Parts: sequence; C-alpha cells; structure tokens
Amino acid sequence: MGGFTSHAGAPGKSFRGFLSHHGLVVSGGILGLIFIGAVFAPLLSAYDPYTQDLANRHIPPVWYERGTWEHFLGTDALGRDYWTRLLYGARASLFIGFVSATIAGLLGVALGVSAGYFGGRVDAAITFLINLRLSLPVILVALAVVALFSGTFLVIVVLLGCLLWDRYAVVTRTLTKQLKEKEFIASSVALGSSRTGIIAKDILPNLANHLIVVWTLEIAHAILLEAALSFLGLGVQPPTPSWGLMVSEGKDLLFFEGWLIAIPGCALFLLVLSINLVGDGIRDVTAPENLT
Amino acid sequence: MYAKKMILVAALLGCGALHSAWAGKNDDTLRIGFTRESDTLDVYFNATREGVVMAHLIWDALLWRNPKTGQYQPGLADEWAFIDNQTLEFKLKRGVKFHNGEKFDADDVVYTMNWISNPENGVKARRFVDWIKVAEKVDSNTVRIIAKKPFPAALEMLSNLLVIYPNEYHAEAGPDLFGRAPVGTGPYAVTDVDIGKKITFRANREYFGGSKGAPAIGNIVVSNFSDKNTLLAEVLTGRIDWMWNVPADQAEKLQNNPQLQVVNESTMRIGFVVMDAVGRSGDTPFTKRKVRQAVAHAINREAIVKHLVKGRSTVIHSACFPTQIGCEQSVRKYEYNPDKARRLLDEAGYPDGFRVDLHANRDRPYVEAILSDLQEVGIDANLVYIKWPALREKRRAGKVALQHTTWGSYSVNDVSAVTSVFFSDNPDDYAHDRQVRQWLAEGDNNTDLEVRKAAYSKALRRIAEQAYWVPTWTYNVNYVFSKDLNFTPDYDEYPRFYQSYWN
Amino acid sequence: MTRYVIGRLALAAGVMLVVSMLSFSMIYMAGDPAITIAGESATDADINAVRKFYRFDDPIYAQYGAWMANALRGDFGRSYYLRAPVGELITDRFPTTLLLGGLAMLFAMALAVPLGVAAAVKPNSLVDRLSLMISVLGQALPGFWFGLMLILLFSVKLRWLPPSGTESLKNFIMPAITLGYYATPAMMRLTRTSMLDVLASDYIRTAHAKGLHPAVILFKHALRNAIAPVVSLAAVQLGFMLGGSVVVESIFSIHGLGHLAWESISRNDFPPVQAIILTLSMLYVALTFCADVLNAWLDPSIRLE
Amino acid sequence: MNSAPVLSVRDVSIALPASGERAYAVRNISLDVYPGETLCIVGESGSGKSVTAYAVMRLLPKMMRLESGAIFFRGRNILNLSMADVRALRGNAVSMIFQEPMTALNPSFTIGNQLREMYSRRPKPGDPKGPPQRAASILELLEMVRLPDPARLLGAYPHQLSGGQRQRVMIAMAMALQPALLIADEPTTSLDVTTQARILDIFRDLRENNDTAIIFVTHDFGVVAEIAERIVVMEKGAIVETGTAGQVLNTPRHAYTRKLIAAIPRMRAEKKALAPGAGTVLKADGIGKTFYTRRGLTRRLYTVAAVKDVSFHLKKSEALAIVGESGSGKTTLARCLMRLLETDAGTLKINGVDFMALRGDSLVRHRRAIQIVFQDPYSSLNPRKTIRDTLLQGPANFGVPGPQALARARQLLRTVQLDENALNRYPNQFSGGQRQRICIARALMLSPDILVADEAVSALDVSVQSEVLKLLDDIRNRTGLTLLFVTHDLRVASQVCDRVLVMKDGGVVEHGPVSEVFNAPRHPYTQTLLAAIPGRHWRSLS
Repeated sequence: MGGFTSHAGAPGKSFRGFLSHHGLVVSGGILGLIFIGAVFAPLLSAYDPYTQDLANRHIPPVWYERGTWEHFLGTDALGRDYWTRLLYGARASLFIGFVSATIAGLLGVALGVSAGYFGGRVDAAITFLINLRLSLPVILVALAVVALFSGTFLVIVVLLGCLLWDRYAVVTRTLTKQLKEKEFIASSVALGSSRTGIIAKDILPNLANHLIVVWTLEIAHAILLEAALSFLGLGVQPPTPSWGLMVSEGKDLLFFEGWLIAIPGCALFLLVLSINLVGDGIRDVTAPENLT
Repeated sequence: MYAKKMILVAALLGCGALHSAWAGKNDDTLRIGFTRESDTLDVYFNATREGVVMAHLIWDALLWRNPKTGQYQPGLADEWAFIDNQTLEFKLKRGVKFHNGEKFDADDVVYTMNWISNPENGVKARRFVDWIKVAEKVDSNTVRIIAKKPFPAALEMLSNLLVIYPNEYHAEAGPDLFGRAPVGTGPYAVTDVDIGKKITFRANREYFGGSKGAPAIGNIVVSNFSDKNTLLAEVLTGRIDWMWNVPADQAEKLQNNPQLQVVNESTMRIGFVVMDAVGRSGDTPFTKRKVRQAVAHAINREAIVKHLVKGRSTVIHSACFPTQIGCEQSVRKYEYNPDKARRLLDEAGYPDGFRVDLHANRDRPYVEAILSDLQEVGIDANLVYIKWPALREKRRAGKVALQHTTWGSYSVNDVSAVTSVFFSDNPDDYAHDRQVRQWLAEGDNNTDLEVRKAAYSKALRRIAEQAYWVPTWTYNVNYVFSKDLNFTPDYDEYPRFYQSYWN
Repeated sequence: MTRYVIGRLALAAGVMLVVSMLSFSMIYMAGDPAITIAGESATDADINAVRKFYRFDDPIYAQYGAWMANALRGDFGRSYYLRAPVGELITDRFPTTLLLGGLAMLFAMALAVPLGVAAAVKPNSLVDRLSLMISVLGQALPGFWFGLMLILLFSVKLRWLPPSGTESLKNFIMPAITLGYYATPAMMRLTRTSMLDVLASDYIRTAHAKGLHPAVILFKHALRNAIAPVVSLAAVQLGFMLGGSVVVESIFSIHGLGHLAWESISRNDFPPVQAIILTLSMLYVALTFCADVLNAWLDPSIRLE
Repeated sequence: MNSAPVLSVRDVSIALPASGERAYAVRNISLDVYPGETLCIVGESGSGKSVTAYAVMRLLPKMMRLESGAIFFRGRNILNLSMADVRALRGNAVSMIFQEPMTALNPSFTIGNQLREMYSRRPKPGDPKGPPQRAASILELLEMVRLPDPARLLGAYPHQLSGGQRQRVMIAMAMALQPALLIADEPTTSLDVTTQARILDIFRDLRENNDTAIIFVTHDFGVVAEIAERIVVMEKGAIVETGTAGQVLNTPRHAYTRKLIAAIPRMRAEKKALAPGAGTVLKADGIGKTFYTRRGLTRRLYTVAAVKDVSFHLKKSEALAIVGESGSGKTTLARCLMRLLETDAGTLKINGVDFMALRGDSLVRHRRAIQIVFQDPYSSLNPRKTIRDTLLQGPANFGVPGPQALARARQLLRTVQLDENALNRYPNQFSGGQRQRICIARALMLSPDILVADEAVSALDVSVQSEVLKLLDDIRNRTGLTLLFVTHDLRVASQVCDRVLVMKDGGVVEHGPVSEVFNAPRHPYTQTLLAAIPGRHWRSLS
C-alpha cells in the first residue's frame, strides 16, 4: 500500500526525544534537588529564614571579597541568611505552582472533557467560558483580585487555579473530541460501559501524557505568575520568603548589589526550566508508542 | 545570514549609543523625577506632597514660612494682623500679575477663600479649609478672613497650603480644566501638562520676588516613573537631575558617584505603632496596659534606626514630631528590653505570648524588623501589608488591633496636626481616653501659646504613660541630584526649586 | 462565510457582555469606593457626600445599567484619583501600549517565524537546535527579571539605550524585547510543527513530483498553509501581551494602559481598572475575531461555503 | 517491445533506519520499463513496491538511504543527477500520481492555478510552449481525463471536487507535459469500485493514445488483471516474479504469487443451505436516520437522510452482507443497529426485545446480544490498555467474575489464533491483522448472538484478509453466531454471506440470497457494481 507519508517529522522528534532524555535526567536532577532543598530546608541550613541580624546586612556571597563562609550566599537587607531564605522560598514557589496548577487542572479537565464528550449545548457553554477566560487579562485580574483580598497563600492559589485552567480545557476538549470518534470508544459503548466508565477508563488515560505536559507548563506558568505578583508587591506576604519577593526586595540595590536579584532570579529560571524539561521528557517516555 | 543580521543590529544599537551628557545645566532645564503620578495640579484636590511641591512653583499663598527660622514672612500679603481671635486682616501686595496677565487683588483672595471653604465644591483637603467661615473684601488691597472659632493654626495654613487663584480665570475654566492648565502668580508658569506623565514649567520672568526670591533656573520638567529603580537608572545615566526618597542603602552607595550629590534631611514625618487599647477590634490583649508596655520594650528602635532608617532619623518617645509646637519631650521612655517585655507579658497573663495581625502600609523592611522583635518576646505577629486606602478603611471600621503607620502632619509645625488627629473623638482614635481628649481640645481651641503647651504636655505624658502608642522614629529623606545643581532640602519635606540654581 | 462571521460576532458580543458585568462588579469588591475618593483627611460627612454624589446608594442593577449605557457611549466614568474622564485617559494611554505590543509582536514574529521555518526545513540541524534552545530557555525566564537585567546591561553599563520613557522608538527596544520574548517560544514551536506537518503533507509531495523549485514549494505551497495557525496564535499572543504589559510598563516606566491599571489598582481607583480590563478584553476578542475571519477567508472550504 | 527500455532499475538496494524490523526496504531489485507499456508492480504492504516507485522519482524519505544500484532513465543514471536536473525531469519526463486524491492537491489554490504551474517551468528544449497554448492545452487535458465542464473546474478549489475528480485532475497534471514515464502509486485504492473502474478506463486510454510508459503500483490483482501488460511481483523487498500479464496471472511460477492469487476473495455465488427452522434473532423494520446540523445564528436546519426505510430480518447463524459504496449509509445503518447512533424511524427487535425502546440499565443489559468489529484495527483498541484489560472490559461491565472472564479470554485468544501471553501486552505490539483478531475476541467475550463486522477486513492485506474471513466463518459454523457483514467489496460479501442487501444513497436497492443477487442482478445499480469489480474478466476465465 501507499507507504510512508508521515515520516518527515520523525527526525525532529527523535532529536527532541534525545534532548528530552538527557534533559529529563539533568532537569529531573535539578528539580529533585530543589524539591529536597525545600523539604529538608531546616536540615540544610543552620539559620532560621526569619531571624534578623541588623548588624550584618547585605553581606555578599562568599565569592566576593567581603563574603564569608558563614553566610555563603550572603545576607539580605535585614541580615537574614540568603541561602536559608532561598531554601524556604522554594517551598512557596513549589507549593503555589503545584497546588494551583492542580486546581486549574481539575477544573480545566472537567470542563474540557465534558465539552468534548457531551458536545452540543454543553460544548457551546464551555467554549463560551473558555473564550471568556481567555479574554480576561490574567495579570491585571490577578493584581486586582490580590489587591482586593490581600495576598494570602489561599487567595493566590485559588486565584491562579481559577485563571490557569484554560489550556487544560482547550487541550482536553480537542483531544476528547478526537478520541470520542475513535472506534474503541464505540466498542466500549457496545460492551455496555457507562459514560463515567468510558471517561475514566478510555478517555482520561489517553489524555494523561498530554495532561502531564500541560500540568508542568502550568506549574511553571503559576510559579512565574506568582513571582511577578510578588515582584509587584502583591504576592506572598513578607516575611514569608518567596523567590519573586526576593527579586523584588533585591531590586532596590540592582545597580549596586546585583547578586541580590541574580541569585533568586537564577533559581527561578532553573526551576521553571527544569519543570518544563521534565514535562517534555515525561511526555516522550510515556507516549503510547513506548508502552511495553 | 543570521551572523550578518546580528552585526547589523549591533551596529544600529551602537550608532544610537547615548551621549552620557548631564544635560540639565546645558539647556537650563532642571529634570525632576517623581515616583508618584501627579494627577491634577490643583493643590486643593491633590494634597500629595508632590502636588504641594509643584503648587509652590505655580502659586503663592498670602504668607510664606521661612523653613530655616520657622518665621512667617510676606507672601502675597505684605502685612497681617489678628483683629480679634477669629479675624485676620491682610494688606495685599500691589502690582502682582498672574501668568495670564490677570491682575492680582482682594477679589482673588476673597474668591479663593470662599470657593474652597464651600463644602459643595468638594475640596479634598477639608481639614485645611473647614476652619474658614468667610473672607471679606475691605478694599482692593485689604482682605479679612474670619474663622468659625479660634484657630491657632490659621497662619500655618495660610502660609503653606492655601494658595490664591485668579478669580476670573478659575471661574471661567472650572476646576477640571484649571487643574490641567493652571494659572498662578508663582515663580514658574506651567507650559505643558501631560496628565500622569510629564509637566513642563518655565520661569516666570515677571515674578514679583518677595520672600521666595526670583527663580534662577529657566525650565523645570517633572516626569513620573512608576519604578524607583528605573528612575534611579535615569539619574545614573544623567537623564534626570533630581530625585528624592532614595532608600538609605542606595544613598550610601551613591555617595561615591562623582556626578551626583547625596543629601540627607530629616522630615516632620513620624512612625508609630498603634495598639487597640479599647478593644474596638474585639477581645485583644492590647487592652491591658502591661501588654502595650511590653510591646514598647520589645521593639529595638535604636537598632532599626541605626541600621535601616539611617540618615538624620532619631528615635522618638512622644507622640509627635519633636519640633512641633507643644511636643512635650519629658515623657515616660521605654528602653529596649526584651526580658522586661517578656516579664510584662507574663504578668499580664500571656506567658506564651499571643497571635496578632500587624497591619502596615509602607516601609516593609522596618515593619519586618518590628515583627521580628515582637516574635522575639513571644508575640506571634503576622504581617498584613496593604495599601493606604484599605488600611485606612479597616482602621476606621475599628478592625485593626495592631498597626505601624506614619504621619507627616502636612508639615504643620504644631501638635494639633498629629496628636489631635489620632486621639480626638474620631474613628481613628484607638485610645478613647476622655482625659486626653479634653486636654487636646483645650490646646486646639486656644490661642494662648503657654496654655496650649501645658495642655498638650499633659496629654502627651498620659499617652506615653498608658503606652497607647509606641512612637518609633522620625523619618528622613535622601535627595540625590546632579553635581551641577545647587539645592538645599528643608526639614519640612517641601523641596523649594525656585531657590535652586546651577553651580 | 457570512454565517460564520455572524456566529463569531455573537460569541464575541456575549463574551464582552459577561466581561463588562465582571469588571463592573469589581468596584464593589474593592470595598467602599467613597472612602477612597474622599481621601486621607476626610470626615464621615465628606464620605457620605461623595457616596451621594457618585450614586453609590442606588441599587446595583441600576448602577450597572447606567454604567453600561455610558460605557457604550465611550464614557467610562471618572478616575477618582486622576480626576479625569476615564475614556480620555484610555485614549491617551492606549496608543503607547498598542505600539509596545505591536513592536513586541514584531520582534517575536521576526525571531520566531524564520527560525521556526528554518528548523522545520532542516530538522535536527544547528538552526533547529538553536531554536529549541531559545524556546526552552526563553520560556523559563522571568520577565521582570529579564527586563531589569537588560536595563543593567544596556542602560547603566553600556549606556546604549535609555532605561525608560517613550520619546523615541529607541526607548521601546528593551521593553518590546522583554514583552515579546515570552511569546517567541510558542510561536516558534508552532511554526516549526505546523511547517513540518505541511512539509510532510501529500500536496507538498505532489509539488515535488511536479518538479517545482524548492523556493516555490516552500513559500507558495507550504507557507500559505502553515502560517494560518501561526497567525491565530499571534493574535492570541498579542492580546495576552497587551494584557500582560503591566510588569514591563512598570519596569520601564512606560505610561501605557498596563501602567495606568497597576497604579489605579494600587490606589483603589477602580473606574480606570474596570475600563482597562474591558478594553483589553474587547481588544483580545477583536483580535481573535479578526484572526479567525482571516483564517476562514484563507481557507477556501470555509470562504466558499 | 523491441525498443530500448525507458527505465532500467539495476540492483537497487534501499536501506531502512537501523531501528526498523528489516534492514532493507528493497534489496537488489532490477526491472525494465519499455515505451508505451503498462508495468504493474504488485505486492502486499511492506513489500517495497512503493519505495521502488519513489526511488525512481528521487522522492525517498530522508530516513531511507539508497545504498547501491543504478536507475537509468533514457540511459542516464538518475541517481547521479544533481537536484536541479532531477527537478527538470520530474513532472516533465517522469511524473507521478499518488494514492490519496483527497490530500494530494494543495487546498489553498484553485485547480487552474495548480495545473498552470506545470507550464510555468522551463520549457523543453525545442518545444517551447507559449502562454497562448496553455489555456487550450489545459482544457484539452481535462477533457482527456473526462472531467465535466472543464472551464468552470479551473476556478474550483480541491475541496469542491469528489475524490474521483481529484484523481483525474492529478492524472491531467501528470500528463500535462507528455512525460515518457508515468508512475502511479495505488491511484485507485481509496476510490469506490465504480469510480475505480472509470479511472482504470482512463489509464487504458492513456496507454492506447500515448507513448507514455506507465508503472502502476497496486496490491490488487483484480486491478492488475484489468490493465497490466507486464507484472512484477514483490515480497518483502525482493522481486519474486516477473512476466507478462497472461503468464503471471494464469500460470504463476512462484509460490508467493500463487498464494496471493489464491487468497483473492472469489465471487462465490452458489446457494448455501441454512439450518432449517432457525429462529429470527433480529428484525429491523423501516429503519431511518437523518442527520441534522444547525448552523449560524439563524439555526437553520440542514438535513441529510443517511438511512432511509431499511428493513430486513436475520435468522440465527445466518450471515447477511450489507454492500454499498462510500456514502451509501451502510456504516450509519450498522451504528444504528448497535444503538451507537439513535434512529429516527423504524423498529428493531433483537431476540424479540424492542431494542430501540430500551433506556439506561436495560439498554446496557441487552447490549450483550449484539457486538461489533470495526474497520480500522488501529483506532479500535485503546492504546493505553493491555489486551487483558481490553478483553475483560465487557465481562466486568456485566459483573462476570474475574477468573471466569479470564479463562474465557484465554480460550478466545486461542480461537483467534493468538498466544496467551498477548494478554499482558499493549496494542502497539501487534500487527494490523493481529489487532483485528483481538477485536473479534473482544466482541465475542460477551457471547453475543449477533456480530456486526463493519468493513472489518477492508484495511487488511489479502492474505491476512482471507485468514480473518476464514476465522469468522469457522466461528460462525461452530457457535451459530449470526453475522452482519458490512462491506464495500462484493467479492468479500459473497465469500462469507448467505444473503446480501445492496444499499445506495441510504436506501435498499436490492435484497436477496447471494446466488440470486450476484448471478442475476435486477437493479441496474447492482449490475453496475458487479461490472465494476476489477479482474472479473480474468477470474471468470480462470
């Protein structure tokens, strides 16, 4: 029969596979380290993230002339150990990222699957919701809401959860529509499976690896958004450390003590980078072609 | 192909490289950077400090207070006198013209005073105008202003804030247009307004001089920057000549910059911790005096001033700015003593401390330092950092048990501008102390200086004794400006650009 | 085609109606607006006067009706703080944001489309790896941090570019890059996959079998079909950029809509915020509408329906 | 055939990427094509027949590497030419037609635009075709491929044309510059039989009216019998037999060729004996299904009557074929019978129960009785489920205990000739034929009374197809299963079924025993269908 039409994309994919395999190891490692750092923060630092030492403010990291091993990443404007703040700050970023991306995921998948599976009016209503959500400028709405309700963890997590579900919904809706046309779904119906059974056993497993990718993207997105909110002074409330807040605090000395924002900025960059790469890697590893 | 593009881009950027000229002096234009948007220029509707600063360029008041001596000097009025304790009479300067050529006379003063004191006109800064009952013209150069009741701060108001409008133009333009195309008698005339972005001033070469003196710099451009660091970058690159409110750390670093001057000056703004002594916010430990005193002992104000606030700031103990008339200094002082604080808490029945929300609206690092001190003695305070309007609303609704906030007294050098604001019968009062209220009223409504001082002294001593407040420190401002500019800041936090000149 | 356009218009109108309700209700979540308007030294009597003057005592649907009726005429009320008609403020600030967004999109397109096409034409090549790198790294870069770093390097250290302002196009270089780079990865990836799909399609094979020149195949046969999803994405991204310019405008002190919104939020001045959210939503809806119609028009099977 | 060959393929080997199942797509193949002749390359999927065609065009995918050999076109080795020279040959001296007419034309440009492109290239030396002749020659071309109203067609976009029309446009395009060699890669495979017959006519025309040599790649011996002059048979990348049409078709030498020919479903029209007195399991009366779509603001209703008033009965262990071309409504009918689609009219009784009236749980309970196997073995299995989960899904829904269901699954896997350890594997580890068996096993897990096979063997190679058909027949004979066989292939229908129902445009045009309908069709449409079966002439001879 007619041979080979869809192979031209394969070399690109294989390169991506290559990169994500190596990327998966490296980025997974970085993510793991950040995770361990966040969880075992009290064990990894001799200091408390809130204890101030006003006499020792702005000690630079150890690689500067005035740096000391006592505070190897230096101290901040209130003399708090920067390394310790960084470790505890990872908790805020990871918590907000994971929880809000998960809330958004539950919301988005529920909407997307319903729209895709039931079609008709349900689909029209949910499509309308998606359009509505997309038309709202995320940062502005987030800023306004946080300004109105103050930036507690709960508010931020719920807010981001309510703002970031659109990509899940769009992806699951499209995929569910495609899947619904597949004959194995028709077979399931013929075999007497219920709607919930079909959604749970036939549709969701086939969305899983796409959802993992969207999930990681949204975790990264939520982390960056929270950081931007913190940067504008409306994110996690001080003195709770968060990386966006640390950049915001260090910003005042941008031109004089660049390391103050370079360190949390790089941490944020590495975290988001590794989450994205892990997402790519997981997708490739869990693709159905690789099931054995 | 890409390499070529990159070279092209680099070349383009390179050609456009900035000339790092400190251009201000060369084109006789002083470029000022503010971080707060100036909305209307009408000072009665824009009582922000930036608004008042610009108002002093555009307009004159009847009097002018010399910031160095604190004495009142002639402004638009040459002479003034109290006819009785509610009536002031002014002899106006002759031959003064507004920027648009309109002649200045008694009609302008009467119009302005009566317009702003009419509540229907919705002037924002009500506190400054509410005292005026009516202004009357005696002749074209003589005006009387009659107060509703004896008002000791009248001269203070008339010297700083109550500027005179041109009656004809203001009536014709209406308040909105007037705020965007203002006309005054002042040393600088507004030539261009880009609301919220940029305001351009030109020296008024026909200025009558008077106490302010003739303007030396030809042009002033005020620009707004949302971000302090962007503004600092502009100053560092010489595109802006003057900025203020530079944080202490940056000011320190800028000391070594050969192109810039850094000057620190104290201000009339004070910080203070307010505790809910009446229990308005519910059952709170602060209703116990010992708890309040524990808080006062817990906060290491000396360390915070030394390491964070820096500059010319000092620790204060009395609930007012030290130079303000009636600001009694010999009040009970609470030294930093965490052990004593813990003991007091123990005695008050809180051996393990308690949890509370600490509200604040500015100076986060300072508040964080206070927070840390409180935690040290066992008070688990949680920071609620919100914008001023929100804090104000909450505070007035009686929902705030503990707050750190600041007050600038509008640079009014009188205790009535601060203590009376927070301890009189109004929603901001968290002490509800009848005695204090009575003494303050006595001071506020009397024109005899000694009587006033005695009354305020009693009030302030009781406030300290009861530890209703923990007054923290005075604030200071760091001014950073070009080496070319001769500029002297004053403690009242009103930069007087009309007295500046190029070196 | 007409039917399609009418359907899309109805959807857009519905979205706008709901957005208007949402943004209107914001003023009530903001607490009592009268206190904000009255200012720091206001007494309770002042606040009551303000409440009456702004009709905050009317029932909420009446207020919405009045607000909506005015909004349709372009009157979004007055800013409490800036004391100017909001409509005027928006028309004053909007061109700046639009210019910023447009330049950012131009930057993103100029980087993403050629790289994406090159990567698709030679998968696994150096260009492909480079574009993949850019997209992976770009997605992880926090915008506010990137902007500050640009200022540090190009303004303070090298003195090449002004750190803020809007006087000339030069002032927009760094802000446009800061705003645009975040959209680049997605557009580049989409250009690449879309182009790969098209290049692997049967009609491209037909074109090869016809002996056409590779340039003709690439630019006539492939790009025309591959660019449609990229155009849609660009419209969506432009909408996002305009809404997301808050951070960039605040870092570079650009007096655009985002900046106005952010300042207004900080001072509880909600009429401009309402109007800006409404404007940006409307713009997004308009952009996606145009993109959809353009795509529909590009696709003969919809155009000729 | 005394002139020199137009094309000579010599010892060509094409390597596959290292990870594949085979090292070579084709290995050491040689063949010649002479002017004016039609050479058919025939083989099953994966035999390397298409790869050979693509190699001649130098259109091999990047991952395939031409390792050795030479391809001479008019004496010049194509493999040594520069890409510019290859482009000069393509479309000009050698042109090609592909399998999928639906996607082979660029959807964004008009037919006229895409045809004119053929002339926009460098003219052949000594044969300058100027612009004035173009319009005329394009119209001539379209008439040659018997397209109606060619002038109007030039302004049309591909989506406005049917598959057959598009394939004609492709042929016109390929013939535009009167190439010396035309390569057609399965050009009729995705078309209906009647359309296929017409396209094959055009190919016969081309052979008669032009000097163009044609390489015709196909898997269908029927098609080969219609047009081939010489035949090359390929198996797993190698040529197993070459010869004239008559010789290969009638006296095949190689075992593989014989096997292929034997596997071709035969038109079998003898009468079959039914078990007497068997009860009726299915009674369909007046089944109708109309599709409604509402579009735009006006919500105007568009209707398409997909199934119109179809009635038939099925007795136990009977096999009924529903035949028809694409769009005839046969698949819609099958889905209606399954209650995968809701019908608008008619009644359906299964085992006496009114199936259409069932709702909720009782519908689920009665679904057991009727099961289905679909056409596409790839999308019929959930790629995320192991075969065990797939097979146990039905029993689990009906509360059958796990061990019991598992025992049945093992037994059924043996029935469909699969190994037991298939249970723990995922669908991607099976070939198309194996997957189709798994689907059959899945359908049988619930011991249904009726099995609907919706084009169940259409996507399979002939050899696999015949095995699956045999399997179905066996199961039917052993278990008394009733079969409803939906297919477009009349030969397949005749193989397994006792009765046949011919559909056209949603309605039944003819219904009766296979022997009657196929031997003496009453309806003209049935006659057309029968006449269009490729290779009829050859099969009736042999």
